[in-house]
Amino acid sequence: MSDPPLAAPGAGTGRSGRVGLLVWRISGAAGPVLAVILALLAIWYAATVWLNAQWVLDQAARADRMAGFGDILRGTLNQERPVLPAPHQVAAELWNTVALQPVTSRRSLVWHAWVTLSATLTGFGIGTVLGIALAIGIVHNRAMDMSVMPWAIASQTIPILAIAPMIIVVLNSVGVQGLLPKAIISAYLSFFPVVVGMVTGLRSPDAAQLDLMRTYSASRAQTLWKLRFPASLPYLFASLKVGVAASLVGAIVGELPTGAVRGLGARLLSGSYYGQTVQIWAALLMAAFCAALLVGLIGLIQRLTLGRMGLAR
Amino acid sequence: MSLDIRAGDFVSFIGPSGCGKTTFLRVIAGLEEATGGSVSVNGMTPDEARRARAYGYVFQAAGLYPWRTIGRNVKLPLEIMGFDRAEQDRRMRDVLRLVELEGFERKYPWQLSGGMQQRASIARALAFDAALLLMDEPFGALDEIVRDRLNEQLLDLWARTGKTICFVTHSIPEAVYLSTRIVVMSPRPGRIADVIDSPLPRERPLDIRDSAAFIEVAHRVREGLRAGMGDDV
Amino acid sequence: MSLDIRAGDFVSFIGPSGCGKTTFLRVIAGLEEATGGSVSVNGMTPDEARRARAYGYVFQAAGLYPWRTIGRNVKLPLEIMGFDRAEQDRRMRDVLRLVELEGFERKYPWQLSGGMQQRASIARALAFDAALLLMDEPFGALDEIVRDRLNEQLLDLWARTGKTICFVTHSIPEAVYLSTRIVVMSPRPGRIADVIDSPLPRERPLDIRDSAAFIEVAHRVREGLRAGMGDDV
Amino acid sequence: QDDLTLQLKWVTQAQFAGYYVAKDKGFYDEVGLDVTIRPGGPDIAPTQVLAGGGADVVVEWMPAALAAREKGLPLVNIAQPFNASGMMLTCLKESGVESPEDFPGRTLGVWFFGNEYPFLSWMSQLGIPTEGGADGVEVLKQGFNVDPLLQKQADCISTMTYNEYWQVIDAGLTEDDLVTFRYEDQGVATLEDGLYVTEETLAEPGMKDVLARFVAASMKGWKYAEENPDEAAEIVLENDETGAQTEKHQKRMMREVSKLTAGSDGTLDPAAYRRTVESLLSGGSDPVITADPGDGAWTHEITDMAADL
Amino acid sequence: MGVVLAVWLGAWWANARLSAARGRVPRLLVPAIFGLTLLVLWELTVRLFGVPGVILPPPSAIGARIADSADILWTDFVQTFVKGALSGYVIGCGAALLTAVAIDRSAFLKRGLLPVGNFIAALPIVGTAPILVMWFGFDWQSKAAVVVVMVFFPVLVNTVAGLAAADAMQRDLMRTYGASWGQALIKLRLPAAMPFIFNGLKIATTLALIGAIVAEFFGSPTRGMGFRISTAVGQLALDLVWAEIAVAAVAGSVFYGAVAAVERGVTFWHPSQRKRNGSRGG
Ligand SMILES: Nc1ncnc2c1ncn2[C@@H]1O[C@H](COP(=O)(O)OP(=O)(O)OP(=O)(O)O)[C@@H](O)[C@H]1O
Ligand SMILES: Nc1ncnc2c1ncn2[C@@H]1O[C@H](COP(=O)(O)OP(=O)(O)OP(=O)(O)O)[C@@H](O)[C@H]1O
Ligand SMILES: Cc1ncc(C[n+]2csc(CCO)c2C)c(N)n1
Ligand SMILES: [Mg+2]
Ligand SMILES: [Mg+2]
Repeated sequence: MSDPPLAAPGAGTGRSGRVGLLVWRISGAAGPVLAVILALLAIWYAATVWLNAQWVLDQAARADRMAGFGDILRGTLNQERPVLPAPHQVAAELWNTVALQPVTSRRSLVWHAWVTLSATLTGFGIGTVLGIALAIGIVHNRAMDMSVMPWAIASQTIPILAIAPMIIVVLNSVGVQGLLPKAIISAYLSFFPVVVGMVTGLRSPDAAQLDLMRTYSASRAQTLWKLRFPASLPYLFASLKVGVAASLVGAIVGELPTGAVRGLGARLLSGSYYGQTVQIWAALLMAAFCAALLVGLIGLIQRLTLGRMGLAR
Repeated sequence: MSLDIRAGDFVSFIGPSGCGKTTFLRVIAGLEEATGGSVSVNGMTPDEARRARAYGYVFQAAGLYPWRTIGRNVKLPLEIMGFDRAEQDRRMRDVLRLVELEGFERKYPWQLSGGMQQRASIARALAFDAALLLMDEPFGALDEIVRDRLNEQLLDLWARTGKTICFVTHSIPEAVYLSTRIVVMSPRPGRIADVIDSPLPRERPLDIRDSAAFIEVAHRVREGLRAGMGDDV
Repeated sequence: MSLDIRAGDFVSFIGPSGCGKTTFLRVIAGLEEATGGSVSVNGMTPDEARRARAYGYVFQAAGLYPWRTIGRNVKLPLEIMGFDRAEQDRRMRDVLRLVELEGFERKYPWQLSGGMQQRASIARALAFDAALLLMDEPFGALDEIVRDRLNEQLLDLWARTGKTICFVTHSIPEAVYLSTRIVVMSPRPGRIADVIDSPLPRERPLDIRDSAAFIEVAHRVREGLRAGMGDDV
Repeated sequence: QDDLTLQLKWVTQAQFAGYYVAKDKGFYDEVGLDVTIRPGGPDIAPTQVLAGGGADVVVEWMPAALAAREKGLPLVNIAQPFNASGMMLTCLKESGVESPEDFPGRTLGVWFFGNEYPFLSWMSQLGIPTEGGADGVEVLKQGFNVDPLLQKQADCISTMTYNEYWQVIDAGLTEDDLVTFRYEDQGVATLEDGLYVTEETLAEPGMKDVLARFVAASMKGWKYAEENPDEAAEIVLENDETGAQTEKHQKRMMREVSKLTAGSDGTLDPAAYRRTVESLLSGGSDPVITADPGDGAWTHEITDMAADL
Repeated sequence: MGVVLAVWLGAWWANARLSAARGRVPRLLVPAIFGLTLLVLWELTVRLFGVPGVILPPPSAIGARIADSADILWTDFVQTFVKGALSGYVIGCGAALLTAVAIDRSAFLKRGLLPVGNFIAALPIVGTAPILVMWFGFDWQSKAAVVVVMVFFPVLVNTVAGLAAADAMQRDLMRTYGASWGQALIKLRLPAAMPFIFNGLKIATTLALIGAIVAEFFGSPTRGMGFRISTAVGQLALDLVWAEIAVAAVAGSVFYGAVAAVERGVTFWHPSQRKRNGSRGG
């Protein structure tokens, strides 16, 4: 594929390793980020009123009343089943399910997040190892390059939600249950960005760098280990960021056909089933927090690793 | 096209851009196949010589691996060739002293100036002590002053170790100053236009460049180049 | 630091790597702010001069846009400055002839050799006919022969058009061959070590470089450089 | 102890209270069974799980079970704890729908994923095409909840007497705002929530005995749940791992479900079976099943054995 | 088992031989043989091990189903791909490009919007799809909305990165001409950003199709690929499910290939594209 590195959620964040610089950056970015968040909240509130107003008007009409603007405001911002819950409702729900529940409770969002994260991390691990292995094969074997790549692309056009239940059933029939089926679905989504990034990365050493290895008559393994692999690390990290986000989506998707009994996917679904939009939004935000956390974590590892390798300038 | 390089020679290749100097060096190194004719390096085919690790190659650009410190860049060939730890360290220190880079082994390439990087890459080629050195415009990117200094050091090294050196350049003074023989090449098809055996003594102070003998040789090289040129650029 | 450049002068800047030659040129061009002192270009601030499109700038590397053909690269400044179609075509053809690249206007930069690219970039700077030319090591990447040829052509152009040229180089012969004045710079802090007014006539055949006067000036430049150096690399 | 896995049709809720009660109260232990209960979900086809060997027994609606049988998966009904259907179509009164004659030109929300059969066969009996148009109905694949009705994206939606209907009520509409059509009342009811196994499972040696004990204990659970609805609902809540169910809703659901299981000892009523088959066969040009599955699709053997325990 | 292994090894050997050859034919033939091998293995496995058709139908049955149900597949394709995915793709990518240019003008927006944008991009589709169905109704509009949300940020992030891709010297050149922001954008920064933009556009193709299909799981009219898949699973019509998946895979690959072809045309000058013409083995 092409040279520009994959854009990861989080791509474009700086690579500075210096803590001081980091702090400076964060505080420097805080102003604009805060402003955008405030603007989003304002839009959110406006949308809450706008989207929920219909229901208030309908209710008023059913009761043969007229609804004034005050009624609409009051009626839209605290509905039990809003079309769009107001930010403070979501915040309250998050507070109730994160802070006020013991983390082992089934009503604790932290517990559900942990369930999802454990599947995500397992799947991400499998996907990463698989992706790197495939990439190494593709780079070293022309037959693999030509035959696997087009099908890897095709595999990603298959709607995962459609085959997830089948994967679960098939695994079930061979006795695999619990964490693993979810992890496999999550691996299916995360291996692709890793393959693409690693193939580009392993091919990134230029002809001169490869020639140097040839003048030493280095073996393939030595070339891989001492040249291709270190050279591919920046690409690897960029793809890992995409991959980990994809893994999380995979784990959530995988939770639906496993009975959706626990995990953020289950919360999304049961919220959706009972029309509890507040619960959906809380689970959604929690999922996004998890993704941000994972991507941030990889970014940190990236800074440390590349910093140690002198690649972070 | 045939050319006889004696052990202990310092041979320079000079010629217009695209005439095949780099290609020629790469064929000697077994990095590329000759299109015709045959090359032998001390009785081996280039490919055998490459496998036997019979030469050190300095590329046109420094080509240090950016994720390795200077010290570990120099150790790279030693690791690959399986030298033991202590020996790796000893040799690394030795060659870095040789190119006046002691104390920089912990730095990364990008923390050094271009000239220092180029010297580190020369140290890397010297580390495993091959009898043949192939150098492709190693000083091309440097300014005149630094270049002069490195030229002096290279001559010194050559005199002390008795290595055979093949050296590509596009600077006439550099070629004349360094070489025992100068191969002048002409473009399309890449041919040898002239082979000049230098009358200069082996011992060469920098101001030999203002001597009449030097200017005479330089003139001959320039003529050889111009003759091969036609109105090609 | 103050320096007076007369209209119609050919001023060369020479000095070790990192001494601030490029920076100096960029300040004149209004691409960078001077850290102290002031610069004026024909009575305008550099920034005003930039907006007035009072100069053409040739960068150290060719810097052609790879998605444009050579012809369209040369036309780029003309498009921006709003010349009409026919005029664009006419000027493009004229300057390409000047740098001996007629017939290549349909090629892409990466289909040309380094020397041709550099010439195209010079053509681009000439196309809109500014009175001041700023050139940063324009021939740095070229081999000696091509460089000689381009040096001759540049002198010719300068003599015919009476432009003012500021020229950065690290080659002593080049500086001496081309300039009416040579500014020798010393490193850290970037200072002017010497300003040499050339005694050479305006009309300069290539073999003027073997003349005594030439060697004398070159020697003075080399001394100026060495004095400023200390043991910096 | 014998192991047995039960795959539910839907998520953990009072709809399946009998099984949870039997497990929690030790009824399964008493008869020497170790039962694993697997909740379902919108993405789980119980019949497929059964085919894949992920479960021994499933809770499924009869139309889906018979359709699967036609697809080559030989399901057999071994017990029928629900003897009445809880399905209905709930319409907004303000939309003006008063009777099935008003359906043409309307937008109706329907569950798919194997749950569309009762609706389709009702419409074909009414002679209303489901492909839209002026004299047909516009069918929406209804998602998981009742929003389409609240947002007025549909005139009517599918609801269960014990579940979605009350969600509509909870959302703030009153019974007066709604018009409901129960499938039972329309004479198009099909059997829901039966227990099914494959013919192979049934033929396994010793399996009939296990199943009989399972059915007996499950029915005991159901009866207990009918008598102690609040306690049954609590048990269901304890087993809900999503932590999303509410007590109020489950207790109410339990009472509504009791009405559907009341009077059933688990024995399938062959007349009700025939009615379901007729209804599915009569689907006009596009019937749900094309051939009468005959009496191989059910058996009284297990319930008879259970009664003798 | 032996048969399966033998087929695999035989095909692999043929491919290894073929891929040593150069030219157009092996380029197409090798992946085709690989795919065919997979299909044959699939068929063999299903038959030899007696996998029930309601779990995994053999490719032959799927092929027969595709031939039988071509009209259904076509209606679904139009509903999901043409109406849902394509329109959402165009709107989403277009909006992302415009936003990227706006963000590029303002450093403030860039520092504020990008982190928040990355956060929003991490919202899982399973959660957003039901909400968007609730907002935009059951027909293709809500599917397009899901697609817009899915493709927006990958394209945005790539474009913003791309607009920063022109190197310092190329920018300085524009400054020496005293070029305006708009001139620099059109003549330098957009062309230089193209490789990045296309990277985003390519990622977006697979996202668009998946998004449109998945959104149908959460409410749809009675047609569309996602609708058909979920309904058919419930009916144990697994051959129809796989027929839809096959259509999705082919449509997705063709879509990806089309964008990649446009990319080759637009960014012909980029080294990664140029390398392809000169043949150099890895
Ligand atoms: N005698 C030759 N045999 C085969 N190929 C040749 C020959 N001469 C030149 N070439 C071709 O010319 C091209 C340029 O050659 P090369 O890179 O060796 O030039 P060079 O002399 O090193 O130029 P530069 O001074 O710019 O480095 C190569 O692609 C090479 O294949
Ligand atoms: N007088 C000065 N004022 C401000 N900055 C200076 C000065 N001299 C040098 N510098 C700094 O030194 C660095 C290198 O300068 P510059 O790139 O101009 O060197 P150069 O002479 O062009 O070197 P080269 O020959 O390698 O191109 C720049 O980062 C510049 O900021
Ligand atoms: C996507 C979806 N498919 C089917 C049903 C129907 N369903 C399965 S079990 C059951 C009992 C009542 O809750 C009902 C109604 C649904 N709700 N959502
Ligand atoms: Mg070369
Ligand atoms: Mg410079």
